[in-house]
Amino acid sequence: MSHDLTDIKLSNAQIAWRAAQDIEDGAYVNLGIGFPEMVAKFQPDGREAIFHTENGVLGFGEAPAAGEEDWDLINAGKKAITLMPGASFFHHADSFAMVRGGHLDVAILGAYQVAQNGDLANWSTGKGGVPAVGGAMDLVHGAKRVAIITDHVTKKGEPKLLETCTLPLTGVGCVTRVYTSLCVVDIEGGRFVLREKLQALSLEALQAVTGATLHLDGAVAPLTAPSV
Amino acid sequence: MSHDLTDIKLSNAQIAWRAAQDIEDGAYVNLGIGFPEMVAKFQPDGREAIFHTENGVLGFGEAPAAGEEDWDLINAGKKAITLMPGASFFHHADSFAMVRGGHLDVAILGAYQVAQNGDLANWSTGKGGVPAVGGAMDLVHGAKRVAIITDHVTKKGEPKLLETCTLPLTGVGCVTRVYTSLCVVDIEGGRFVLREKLQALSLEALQAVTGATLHLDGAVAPLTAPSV
Amino acid sequence: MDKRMASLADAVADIPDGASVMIGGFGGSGVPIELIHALIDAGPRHLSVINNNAGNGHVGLAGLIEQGRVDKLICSFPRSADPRVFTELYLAGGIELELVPQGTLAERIRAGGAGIPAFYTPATYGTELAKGKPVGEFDGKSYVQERWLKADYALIKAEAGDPLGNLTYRMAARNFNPIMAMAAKTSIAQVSRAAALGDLDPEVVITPGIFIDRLVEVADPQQEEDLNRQEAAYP
Amino acid sequence: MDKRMASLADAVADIPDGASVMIGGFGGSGVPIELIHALIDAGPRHLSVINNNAGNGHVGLAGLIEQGRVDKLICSFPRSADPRVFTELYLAGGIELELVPQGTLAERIRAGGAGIPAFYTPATYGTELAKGKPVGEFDGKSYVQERWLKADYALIKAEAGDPLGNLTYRMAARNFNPIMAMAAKTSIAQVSRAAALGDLDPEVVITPGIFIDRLVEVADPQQEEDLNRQEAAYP
Repeated sequence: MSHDLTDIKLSNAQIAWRAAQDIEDGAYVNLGIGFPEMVAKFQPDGREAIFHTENGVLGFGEAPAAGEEDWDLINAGKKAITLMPGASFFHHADSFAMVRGGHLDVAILGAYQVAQNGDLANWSTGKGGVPAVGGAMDLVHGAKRVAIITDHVTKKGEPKLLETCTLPLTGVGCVTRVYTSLCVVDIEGGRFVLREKLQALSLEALQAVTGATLHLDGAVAPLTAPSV
Repeated sequence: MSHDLTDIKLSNAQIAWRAAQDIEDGAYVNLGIGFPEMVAKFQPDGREAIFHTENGVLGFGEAPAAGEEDWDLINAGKKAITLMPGASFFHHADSFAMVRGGHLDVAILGAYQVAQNGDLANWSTGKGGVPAVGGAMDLVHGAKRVAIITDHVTKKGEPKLLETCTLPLTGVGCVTRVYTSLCVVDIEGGRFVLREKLQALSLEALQAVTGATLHLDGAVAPLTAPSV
Repeated sequence: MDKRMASLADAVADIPDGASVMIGGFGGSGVPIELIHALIDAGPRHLSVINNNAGNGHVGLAGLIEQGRVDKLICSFPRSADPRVFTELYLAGGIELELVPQGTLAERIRAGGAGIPAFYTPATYGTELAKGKPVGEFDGKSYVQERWLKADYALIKAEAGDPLGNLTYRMAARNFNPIMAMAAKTSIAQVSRAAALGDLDPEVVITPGIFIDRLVEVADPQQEEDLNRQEAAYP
Repeated sequence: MDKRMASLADAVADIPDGASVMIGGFGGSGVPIELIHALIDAGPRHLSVINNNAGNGHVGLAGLIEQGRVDKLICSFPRSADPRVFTELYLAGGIELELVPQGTLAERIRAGGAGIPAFYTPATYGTELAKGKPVGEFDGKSYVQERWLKADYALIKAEAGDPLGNLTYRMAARNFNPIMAMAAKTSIAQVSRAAALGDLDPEVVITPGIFIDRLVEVADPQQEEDLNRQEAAYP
């Protein structure tokens, strides 16, 4: 990847901030473990999402202060959490009934690769080692919106937005929107439709680091995020 | 049915009493609505079964005194009940998970007809009117023992124990034991095996009011019940 | 977010003609009588109703049927002590009945809420209620394939509810209510006690608020058994 | 009836070689550490274990695996912060892994407990984890058929338990415990507090006693996270 893009691209925190702006007040949201958990920090003023974690908690809040952890109160990433008023506990089958049954408004996950038809690869690098899937294959089905947050390219500079995924799939045709370090694209009718891009970046430069055609459907808004 | 049998046959209460003698201490038991509910009254001293009702109560007790009914605390027959210590409430899907999942030790139901292969007909007379099935088709599957209590013949004197049921089936091959007003039979290998009969009744007289061959497998014990 | 509605009328106002409506309750326990009466007042017709029973007397579901609002009933036990309303209409060919064994009804509803489009159950195998349904054999035993059941609306009765829709129930009035709350696009609960946010212990919430869209307090709810003893009718 | 056992050793004494054992917990929450350690002491080999994870450090499930007692693991996420024990054994070909998505794992266990031999789920459709599984189309969408999961034994951690086996849980330590309790022939619970008969409110019982066969009090249970911070090992 060129030096230019590294300079201008959004940080992970900024990508998470951008994704957070699309979450409605009162939305039920599941954030994948790791990077996506950051989205919770950036809820706009006056909006309050209700966060779900696969291991049986609805309505959890921030991490407790160090030393205040209760290891019976953790999220799917095994990190200690706290409760918001109106929280509830339930067992794993009920928790995935929420997921699979279409009750979540948004699931936000990371990705190795996303294809233009909405296929997602985010669980296996296909390289051996110990395979682990967790809840990802369930989360990509059921939530009303499945959004991805990711750097636009891999650490080696290879495109993550592709015509077809080459890594083992997590789900078929499941992704509806992708927030990257360079742009926001929707997946519609088997195509990537560009909605926002960094202003400093030309469409040509963006297309050059994208593995499938970026389609236009009306104006492309500037992608901006504060320093967070 | 001959006058003789009417004189010697067990009453419904006595049939229920006999069925109750086979329920182990601590057994989880579902009693069908109507006549089978009577079985609960005749638990032998020192034994305590735990009663399940489809509408989401485990560990209920006798009916409350008249005027003490709480209509949020009823059994599957919509009769008011009370709670025993150690009771619990649960929703209908969990309730039938107990039934279908093989967690009940005994289900005791009434019958229109029972066939020698264990087929049961107890939900429809096939005559039109409003059909209603309730929980019977679930209860006949899953309980470790499905026992029937019934008069030996219909009100018209026709056999209820048959080679093949003629009425619409509730379940296929599901009954393991039948307690009638005249005898106790097990269903084994597609045959009725006679275990107990009223002493005043000859095997020939019993066979004459039974619609399938009664097989013998060792001694036939006397069927007795106190005046209850 | 606050899911509380100002009135029963507001809570059911948008239920249109032709809607499918799950109604909680078993016999008279857990029946949202006031929500059903508000639905009678609201006036939609050609409803498909999913309930374990067919109502009793002339109130609640029996009242709704008596008003000619229900085209189809999906239930396990439409026969009851005082079944005149449904029985007469059914025998006159005025209402369609889909008879479903109680455990299958519960599991189909739960499957609808849990995103399971089909499952296999031993119930009905070899009986006339299995006619036309796929059969599968697993580990040498035969089972019938059943489909999920969903609805446009669910009318739920609960004991306590907070503004997020977290619910508790009262004894055997729980029955079908929690699973119907999961299986409808819009789930509407009447609660006997409005709890403040944070008042319900997260350990004892039976229906997490994610399954509830609207709730309305009915502080002293009517019980079907009492209404029928009084020979009440609605409207 | 009294399901209380005199000791942890008594509670697991009959678990034989080759048994399938469900073990509750997610990460360290809700893991019945003391029951697992009693199982290590009891000595059975060639176990099939069903758990969401593969253990951490050298205690609990990781300890059981380290002792070479587990031939096969069915789980969703065997990778973790300190996965040496499982990882090394797996990469050396010393243990079989059946990888199941977490929601499918939960639903298969629930199906085992509920007598549902098979069901359809959207999860894994079109992925390599669906290989060899039947596919069904419902309402124009494709689903994968999954089978129930049962076990010979379940090891459960609960908060309070009465002599009939009625259980409550503590916060997110609930996780897989209630559904595993339903899906095993013999379900064994360790409870942090032994409640007297009648002490648990019937409204707040999460696992009705019908699903539990044995229980034993472990008043001050160890937590995996604490043990691993202390770099503990068992035995």
